[in-house]
Parts: sequence; C-alpha cells; structure tokens
Amino acid sequence: MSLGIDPIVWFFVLGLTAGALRADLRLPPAIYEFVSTLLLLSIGMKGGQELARQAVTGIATQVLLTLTMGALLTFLAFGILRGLGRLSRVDAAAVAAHYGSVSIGTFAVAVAYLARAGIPSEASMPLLLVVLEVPAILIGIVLARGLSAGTPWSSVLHEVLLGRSVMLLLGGLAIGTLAGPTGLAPVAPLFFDLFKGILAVFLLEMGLIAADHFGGFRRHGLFMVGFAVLVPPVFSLVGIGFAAAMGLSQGGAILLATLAASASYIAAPAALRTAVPEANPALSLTAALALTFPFNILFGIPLYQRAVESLLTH
Amino acid sequence: MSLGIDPIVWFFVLGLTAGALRADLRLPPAIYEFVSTLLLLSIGMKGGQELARQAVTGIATQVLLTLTMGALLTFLAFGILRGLGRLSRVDAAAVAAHYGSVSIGTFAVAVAYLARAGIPSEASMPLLLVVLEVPAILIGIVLARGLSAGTPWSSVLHEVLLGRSVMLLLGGLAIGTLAGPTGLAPVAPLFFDLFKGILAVFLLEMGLIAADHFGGFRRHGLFMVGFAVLVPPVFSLVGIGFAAAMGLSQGGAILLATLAASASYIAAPAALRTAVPEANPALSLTAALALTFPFNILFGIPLYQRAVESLLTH
Amino acid sequence: MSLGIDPIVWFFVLGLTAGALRADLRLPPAIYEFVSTLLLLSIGMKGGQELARQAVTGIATQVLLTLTMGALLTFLAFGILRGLGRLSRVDAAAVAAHYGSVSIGTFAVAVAYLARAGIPSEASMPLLLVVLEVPAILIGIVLARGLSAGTPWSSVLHEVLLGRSVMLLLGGLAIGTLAGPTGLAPVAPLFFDLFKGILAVFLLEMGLIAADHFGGFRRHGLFMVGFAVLVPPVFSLVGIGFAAAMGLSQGGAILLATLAASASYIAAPAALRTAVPEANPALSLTAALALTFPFNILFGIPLYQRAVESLLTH
Amino acid sequence: MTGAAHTLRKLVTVITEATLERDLTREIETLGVAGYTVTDARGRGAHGERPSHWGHSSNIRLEVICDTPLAERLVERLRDKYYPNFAIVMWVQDVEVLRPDKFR
Amino acid sequence: MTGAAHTLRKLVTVITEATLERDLTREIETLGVAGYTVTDARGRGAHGERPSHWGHSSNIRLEVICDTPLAERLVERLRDKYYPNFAIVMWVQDVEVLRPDKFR
Amino acid sequence: MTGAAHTLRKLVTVITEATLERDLTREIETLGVAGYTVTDARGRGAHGERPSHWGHSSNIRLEVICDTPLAERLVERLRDKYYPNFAIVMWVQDVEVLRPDKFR
Ligand SMILES: Nc1ncnc2c1ncn2[C@@H]1O[C@H](COP(=O)(O)O)[C@@H](O)[C@H]1O
Ligand SMILES: Nc1ncnc2c1ncn2[C@@H]1O[C@H](COP(=O)(O)O)[C@@H](O)[C@H]1O
Ligand SMILES: Nc1ncnc2c1ncn2[C@@H]1O[C@H](COP(=O)(O)O)[C@@H](O)[C@H]1O
Ligand code: NA
Ligand code: NA
Ligand code: NA
Repeated sequence: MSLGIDPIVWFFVLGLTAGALRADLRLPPAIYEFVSTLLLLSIGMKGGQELARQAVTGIATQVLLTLTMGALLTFLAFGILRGLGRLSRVDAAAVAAHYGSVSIGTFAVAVAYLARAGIPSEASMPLLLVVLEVPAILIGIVLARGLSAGTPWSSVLHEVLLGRSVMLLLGGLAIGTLAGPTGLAPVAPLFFDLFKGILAVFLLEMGLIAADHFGGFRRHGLFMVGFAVLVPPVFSLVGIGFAAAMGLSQGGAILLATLAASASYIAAPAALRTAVPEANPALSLTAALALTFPFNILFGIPLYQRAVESLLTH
Repeated sequence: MSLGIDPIVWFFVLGLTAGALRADLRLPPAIYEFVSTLLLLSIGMKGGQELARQAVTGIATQVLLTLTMGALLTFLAFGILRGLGRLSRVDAAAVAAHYGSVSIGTFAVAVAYLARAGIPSEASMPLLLVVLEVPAILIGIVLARGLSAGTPWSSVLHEVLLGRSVMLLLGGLAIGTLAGPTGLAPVAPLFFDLFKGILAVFLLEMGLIAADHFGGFRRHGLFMVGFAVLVPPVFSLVGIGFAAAMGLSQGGAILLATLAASASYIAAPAALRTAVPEANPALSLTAALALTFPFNILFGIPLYQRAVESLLTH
Repeated sequence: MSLGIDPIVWFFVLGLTAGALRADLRLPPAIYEFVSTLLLLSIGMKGGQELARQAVTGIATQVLLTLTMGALLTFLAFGILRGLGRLSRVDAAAVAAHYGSVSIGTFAVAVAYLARAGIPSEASMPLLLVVLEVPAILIGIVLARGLSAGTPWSSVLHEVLLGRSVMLLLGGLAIGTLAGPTGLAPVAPLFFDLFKGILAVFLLEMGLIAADHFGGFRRHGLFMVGFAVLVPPVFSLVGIGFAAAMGLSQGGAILLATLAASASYIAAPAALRTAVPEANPALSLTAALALTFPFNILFGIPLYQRAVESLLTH
Repeated sequence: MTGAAHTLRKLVTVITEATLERDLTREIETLGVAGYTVTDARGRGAHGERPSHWGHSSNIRLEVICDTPLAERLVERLRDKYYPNFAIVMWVQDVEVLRPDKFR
Repeated sequence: MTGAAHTLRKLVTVITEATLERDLTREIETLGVAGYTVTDARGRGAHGERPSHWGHSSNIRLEVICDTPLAERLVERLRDKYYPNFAIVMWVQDVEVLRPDKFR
Repeated sequence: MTGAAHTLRKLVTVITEATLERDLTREIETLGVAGYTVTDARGRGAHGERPSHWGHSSNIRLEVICDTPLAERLVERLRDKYYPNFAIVMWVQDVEVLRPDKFR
C-alpha cells in the first residue's frame, strides 16, 4: 500500500526551498527548543501510555539487541569510512558515531507516517530510540581517542546520558507509564492533538537548517555524498534483520529500520565537539543533516516500509 | 446584520491599555515571530485547501486587477501626501508605499470576522493578499528615487519578493493546495483550531506596540492623523469597486476593501528603510501602526461590511 | 475522596529530577514568558466567563475580607520571622511580603486539581487572587522601611499595581466577562483546551528552577526550612477561616486555603528588590520557590482539600 | 588614528542585575548623558552565579560613551547608589569617537 | 603584557539599527576584513529610544578587530554611508591580540 | 580619571563557540579568577560564518577582568587548549576599575 507524500513533508520542502532562495523564514532558537521539547515529551508519553496499557514482555532482550545493533552499525560505518573513504581516524570515528546513533526528528516523522497509514507499533519503541542514541557516541569517542586518560569521560558521560533528548524521552515515558491513557487525557490536546502540527513547524525549521549546510558538500567531496545517501538503505536492512530477531511487528520493524538508517545531528555533534575536537565537525553535520535527514524524510521511510513488507512475512 | 465587537478585538484593547499605562506585558520577540509565522501559514493553508476543493476560474484576471489596484492606491496616496500634505518627495513616496501595500494582521482579523459572521469568501483571497503586498513597495521606491543607478535593486527585490510574509503565505497556499482538506486534517488542530487564539495573542502584542508609537503624533502633526484615519474608508471604496469588477462575492469584497484600507507596517518599513533611507521612518510607521491599524480593527471592518452590503447588491 | 497524584505534578518532579542531576532541560526565557502569559490570561478568562454567567453577590465583602487576610498573614509571618527566627527587620519584612502574597503557579495547579475532581468554585476566585497578591508587598515594604521619604513609592506602586500578573489576570477577567462563554468559544482551543498541557510545561520549567535554588538552604539554616514547610499548613487554616466567613463553597475554600498557604516568587521578589534592596533576596526566593512551592504542589493541595472537607461541613 | 577628526571620550561599562535596567537608564538620563547601549548578559561574581534563564537572576551589560567629567559623575553615582546592595561591576576605558558633539 | 607575542590592533565597535546587519557585514567583507562579531542590543541616542522587542527598532552591536589602516577605512566608509540617515554610533580602541596574522 | 581611587586591570575578551561555555567558565574558575560575564554572539572568522540561530554554530562573547599575571595565564591557557581545534578569538585591553580588590 502506498500513501503518497505525507503533507508534513511539504513543510520540510518549503524550508529547503526558502533556505535555497536565501529567504529568511528562520524561527528564533527559543521556538526551535520549545517545539523540539514538545516533540520529545510527546513521543515519550505516547510510548509510556502504551506501556501502561500493554503487558510488555521481552523488553530486556530488545534492549540488549538494540545495544548490539548500535555498536555494530558504528563499527560498520567506521570500517567503510576508513577503508573506502580513507578518512583520518578521528574523522572516521566521529562520522561513525553520528551514523550509529539516531535522529529523533526522523523517528517522529516515521511515527507520524505509521499513524497516517494506521500501522500499530510496539510501545517499547521510544525506549529503544533512547537506547540506540547513546552507545554509538561513546564507541565513536573510543575509536577516535582510544581509552586515553585525556578524554574528559565524566563530562562526556554527563552530556550523553543526561542529554536533553534522553531526559525528555525517558521523562515522557515515565510520565506516560505512571499516568496511563486516562491520566494523560487532560494534557492530550497539547501533546497529542498538536503533535503533527508541531512536527510540521519543526520540519520547516529543519529544512532551513539543512539548506544552510548544503554548501559543505563542495568541500567534502563525492565520497561523503555517496556515503550519506547509500548508508541509510543499507543500514535499514540491518535494522530489519534485528527487528526480525526481536520478533517486532511490521510497524516496529519499520521504526527500527528508520532508526538504523538515520544519523544523529543533535546529540552526537554536541558530544563529539568537546570529546573529539580534532574531528572536523562540518563533515558529520553536513552529511547527517543536509543529505541523510532529507533522504530519509523524503524517500527513505516509504522505502523501508516496502522492504519490511517484502522481507518480513510473518 | 451587526455582530457587536469580536472578542479577539478586546485583546488588542488590552494591549493598547497596558501600553498606555506603561505596564509591561510585552512578549519576547521570539514569541511574536512564532505567532506571526503560525498566522501566515494558517492563512495560506486555508486558502490553499479551498483552491484544492473549488474550481477556480479567472485567477489571472483577479491578479491583474489586484496589481492595478495596488499601483492606483499608491499613486493616489502619493498625490494626496504631496498635494495636500506638502510632504517632501521621499517622505510622500515612503508613506504611499505603506498605504498602497497591505497589513496581514488586519487581513487575519477580517478573516476571523467573516468566519464569525458565517460569510464565505473566495479561495483566491490569500493569493491576492500576496499580490497586493509587493507592487506598492516597488512603486514607492521608484517614486522616491527615480530609476537611479544608486538603488540597490537586487537586494530590494530579494527582500520584497522573498520576504517572510510572501514566502509563508505562498508556502502555505502551496501546501494547502497539494494536501487538500483531508491531507491537512492532522495539522488542523495547530493551524486551524488554534487560529483565533493565536490571533488573540498577536493582537495583544500589536496593541502594546501600537501604544508605543502614539508618541509619534505629537511630532507629525494633524495632517498625518487625518490622513491615517480618512484614507482607510476612502481606499475601501476603491477596493469595493475593484471587487465589483472582479465579480467577487460579498465576503471577497469585504476582504478586498479591508486590504485596500490597510497599511503595511512590516514588509514596507523594512524594505523602505534600506532602499530609501532618507525618508523619515517614524512618519509611516506611526500612521500605519498607531492609527490606521487600530482604526481598521476597531471600526473599519464592520464599516466595510456595511458598505459592501449597500453598494454590492448582486 | 482521594485522587492520587495529578499527572501534571509528574512534570514538576521531572523538572526537579533533571535539575538535581544537572541535566539541561531548560526552556529559553521567551518560552517561560509565553507559557505564563497564556496561563494568566486563561485563569482570568475562565473567571470572567463565569462572572458573565452567574449573578455574583457580595463581591465587595469578599474583596474586603481578602484584603484583611492578606494583611493579617503578612503581619503573622513578620512576627514569626522576627520573634522566632530573629531575622533582621528588613529580611523579616521581605520574607513576610512573599508569604503574605500568593503564587499564581500554585493557584493554577489547584484550579486544575479541582477540575479533575469535578469540584466547582466561585467565579470571583481569580479576582481574589489579584486582590491578595498586592497588599502584602506594600505592607512588607512599609515594615522594612517605615513610611520614609526615601522609598520610591511611585515606581513601587507602578510595578505592583501594573505588574504583569495583575494586568493579565484583570485583562483576562474583563475579556471573559465582556465576551461570555459563547464569545470565548473560538479562542477556547488555545486558552482552555491547552490549559493543562501548558501548565505541565510550566511545571517542568518550575521544577528546574526550584532545583537551582536548593543550594540556598545550606546557607540559610534550619529555621527557614521549617518556616517554609510549616507556614503553608498553618496559613491554610487561616484561609479556611476566611472562606467560612465569606461563605465560600468547598471549591472556593480549597482555593483560598491554597492561596493563603502559597508564597509569591515572581511579583514580590521583583518589587522588593528595588524597594528594599538591603534585604537578602536569596532568603525569600529559596524558601518560596524551592520549598513552599513544591510542598504545596506535591502535598499541600490534597491536604487543604481534606481540611476543608472536615472543617467546613455546610 | 588620524584620517578623521577623532577625539577621546570615556567608555563606561556596567554589568549589573537585569531588574535595575529601568532605574539605571533613568539615572543616566538625569545626569544628562546623551545615550547608552544595553545587551543581555549572564555571569558570575561575588554575588554568585547569575544565569540568563530566569528573569530575577540575569544580568545586563550597559555601555555609556561620554566625556571625562560626566563619566566620573556617573561612576560615582552608580557606586554610591548600587554597590552596597546589588551585584554590580564597572570599568572605564578611553575610546576614540568620530563625532565628539554626540557624546557630551 | 609580555609573556606571549602580543601585537596591537584596533577594535572598532559599531552600534546601529538591526535591519542594517546584512548590509554592514557585506560592507565589512568587501573591505577585506577577516572577521566580525555581532550581538543584539538596545539603547537610546539622538534618534530616540531603540528597544529590543520589536524588530524594526532594535539595535546590533558589531565589533571588528583589524589593523589601523583597515580600521580607518572602515570607519570612514560607514560614516559616509550611514551617518546621514541612520541611528549609528562608532568608537575605536587599541587592543592587544594573540595571533596578529588573524587580523589583517 | 582621578575622582575615585581607580586602578588598572586587564579586560580579556574571548569570542568562541557557544558549546564551550561550560568548559571555559570552569577553566576560568580553576585559574582563580573572581568573575566573568557572558553574552550571546554571532560572527564570521577563519572558521566561516557562525550564525546565532542554530545551537551548534552560535558564539559566545566572554569578558574577564583580572590583574595582569592572571590575564597572562588565562590567555595562554585558552590559547593552548582551544586554538588548535576551535573557532576562537581573544583580545586584551587596559581598563580602570573601581574596587581593585574585586578583581584579582
Ligand atoms: N572579574 C569579572 N570580570 C567580568 N565580569 C565580572 C567580574 N566580576 C563580576 N562580573 C560580572 O558582574 C556581575 C556582578 O558581579 P558581582 O557583584 O561581583 O556578583 C557578575 O554576575 C558578572 O556578570
Ligand atoms: N553616548 C552613547 N553611549 C553608548 N551608546 C550610545 C550612545 N549614543 C548612542 N548610543 C547607541 O547608538 C544607537 C544609535 O545612536 P543615535 O544615532 O545617537 O540614536 C543608540 O540607540 C544607542 O544604542
Ligand atoms: N577580526 C575579527 N573581529 C571581530 N571578531 C572576530 C574576528 N575574527 C573572528 N571573530 C569572531 O571570533 C569567532 C571565531 O573566529 P575564527 O576562529 O577566526 O573563526 C568568529 O565567529 C567571530 O565571531
Ligand atoms: Na543510525
Ligand atoms: Na492598502
Ligand atoms: Na500566601
């Protein structure tokens, strides 16, 4: 079943277009933070409210397999970047950290996509999202610096484990689980009814930001362009494999494939900048933000849906 | 049929009052931008969703007539300001640019007014709003400077044609047209259900800003006060004439009359400041913001409705 | 009847937790102001819409009794702080001003609590909230400085009487009364439907801010901790007494008890800082924000409900 | 610099509590200073950390260009009025200005 | 200061209307200056109050470090172009910089 | 200026990446400096444009008043630690302060 393009994706296209034309639609940073806070809490609460409803079994296994997948994808990316791309060790490690980790914006679009298509998914997915965000960043840092004494591990761990997205997703999950669907009803108008509208504003802004980073490509060469566009479909297959191993539903598999295919452009850049300052930050950010993110939003998600449908016939 | 005062107008009055009392209700600029972005997108999307539904004929004629009207109003204003007001050429041209152009806030209030009264209007109105915003500004610049080589035309055109309001209105129109009413349903809670609430916040803020500009009148004399209050009803008649020529419905005619009567206080000031820096910016802004805008919001719109009802008996 | 914890309180707990872990969930000040503006307008409008519906009798008496209560609580607090706490005159006066005045955030949570429990309350409560905010601040200033010529009374009165909360609450009340329930319907999605969601965001932020102020306790000693936690239940009893004298309903009595028990952390600190600069601002703010506010939110409101139920058997 | 007619003036920079802004600028106008510039700031000093995210505790950074006698008067006025009870820091520098008439 | 190899440069500070930002930074780049820093500001001067809460009327505060000839050219260029019609104030100071090569 | 007891101190101004704020202020405290002031900024330099609208790419502007030896140490510390890999610019000026004891 094909759905055509989700209207919220048009907001991203509007942002890209405005950015390319150098029209100034930019929202103030305060609004960006407001909007992303609402999205993170919403995603967490939706998951939490399901956890309160469903009997969830096998979460521990899912978490472990997800951690394994995060590590595997990071090493895979590192290998490709070192072997084929001949990037320096620190640059390869930094980019690998971004691609082993996840993009929460991409996840939100996939959630909206599934809602539109009426495909249910596991309540545990927002938890796996959190689980998948963290390990790649830590592995990337170790790949870059070894376990050298110089790494400011305590501040790195603080930044990664207590980062905005981890805290808000886990907080939302906890609140959703504690309150359950009835308890959440009074806050549903803000966190659930407005979800897609808020996501549209977020995507408008991301389009503008992505457009700002296109310039980076001239400098970073064809290899990185190929990497940013080919890694997502390849990684999505890894995601589908792990989804099969976990016995996820179709919806869960599409989400896990999307997560595998996505690259972090918020948590990873922030952590890497202080932990591995020698790495060129524009390299990762340009790839993750200006290519992989648009690719996943515009083409990836429907593609992964089709892949799941043809590969996972329960 | 008279409706009494729309409650959202009380928010404007609250802002005016607080401003006059020097009470600090001011919202941060970030919120002003958020709120106005939502309004612009909403207006565009509403129009676009109608365009997707209705078969629209004669848009080209409407656009051409609207362009003509914009030019006519600008020359008219210029003539009055030079002839009766004895303003310098640059000042007359700058003020004329503001009054030939439009106020989007006023348009939004008129849209809310029509919704409340249950009067439908043409889907093409948001497009005509965009069309009417631009030409007056360009004509004003030419009136002030001639076609002299010194004018930074490329940056002026960039600022006017790719300005925030033009881009967001056209973007909203495009998204609404592409998605249609069904496609927009998931984002309706933010963009449509909250429309009047968001407009109320916007009007509170505009009341505060308008109050700030009252001081300007002491300096700018009685002529400008008269101009700012008398031009709207006169220009609204021109608007009604053009509406008749276009064969617009009653609702469309009220909107076009309101547009004709309104004066720009965002796009025009920004463009004129860089293109015609010799003009006194306080002159235009005080008139448009502190008199014409409140006049239209508080008295104008119901007046234009009555004028349309008595003049346009189809 | 016990209700368990209101889910919005979990947002406060999330904020506290994140703050204690030094995780950075902080929203920009612009969002804090947006959210608090919406809450103040909502509270005012809700009250106003009821005023438009109910025939209100005896408002004058209620206002006078509330003024008396505000004065009484301030003197009571001052006595305790001077007598038992041996604070300097200016510090005792400053803290007394905070505790005689009210916390609007606490009031909002109590309103949400009553809504959840389905307990109605008087339409005049938001007005009493305004009435109770002001006198304590003025009395505190007089207690600190006497009626000395040095006090900048004109700017103090301006700041207190035309402060943000007074203006927005009164403005909302006026708009609600003028427009009535039907008139407010179009803005209800923003101001009423989103109320609890917006309050949740506000509480998340307040949790973070409260956590920031815990450090103050190390310096301010055990007496202040005891004061901040014991005054609320004691003052709530005073509130219940006055509620009985006014003949308020159960809901109204719970709200008045909560108001008496709450301490200002916005209006009072701002006014006192300029009017009584010799007072230590951290003393009042730490107590009001980091102890009394959480106490009331987490434990106080259900407690006051129970007290009202057992003391006021109409 | 020599190309244009430059003159020396004083630049007084003040960092203090944001809630003082209205007070302070009124004080400056009373002294007859021709203008000032304000930016939002945060910081740390003898009165502890003053972060920018919560109105009560944020700072402003105020700059005034004026001649030496006025600068002298301004600094003394602010010192007498605010040093005892407020978080405040001030410093003074020489600057070259273009149109000395603008800065009494 | 003597520990590191310090060199004198000029610091030009400009306070002007926020809407000029794009124009001004383009001007600076055209002159060949290596960099600049901008912060948002508000203030008061000969053109009245310029508060920060409404786009049209807020200010920016622009800083440029460069060598004396460039500073001279910059100041003259901005004076000629903006003084007649805009709210603008400029001042110049000496500063010690660490890597003089960064600041032509 | 002579009216009050003024003393010379150094003003160190640092423009660098916003994400370094926590690191930097910790560094400053470690050196024993008594205070600092931070404002948000944007700009352009050798590392390209750094606009203020997207967290990763915005700047801060940090000011520290201290005595000459501390300024010297601060500048060297920041140079060694951040110059190789970060967008950063520093300059130093003389300033007169009112209460020299506040600024070690
Ligand atoms: N040594 C310093 N250098 C730069 N700014 C300072 C310094 N000391 C204090 N400040 C600023 O001045 C404010 C008030 O200082 P204080 O009164 O010492 O707490 C602080 O919050 C800082 O923003
Ligand atoms: N004497 C002054 N000291 C500091 N800033 C000033 C001074 N005069 C003007 N300014 C700033 O420069 C802007 C433009 O000045 P003006 O052109 O005089 O209106 C003002 O809005 C202030 O921000
Ligand atoms: N010449 C300059 N004058 C003023 N600020 C500068 C200059 N060069 C760089 N900056 C600021 O310092 C930041 C970092 O500089 P850079 O390391 O050269 O990219 C820039 O983003 C600017 O904000
Ligand atoms: Na990934
Ligand atoms: Na018009
Ligand atoms: Na109280």
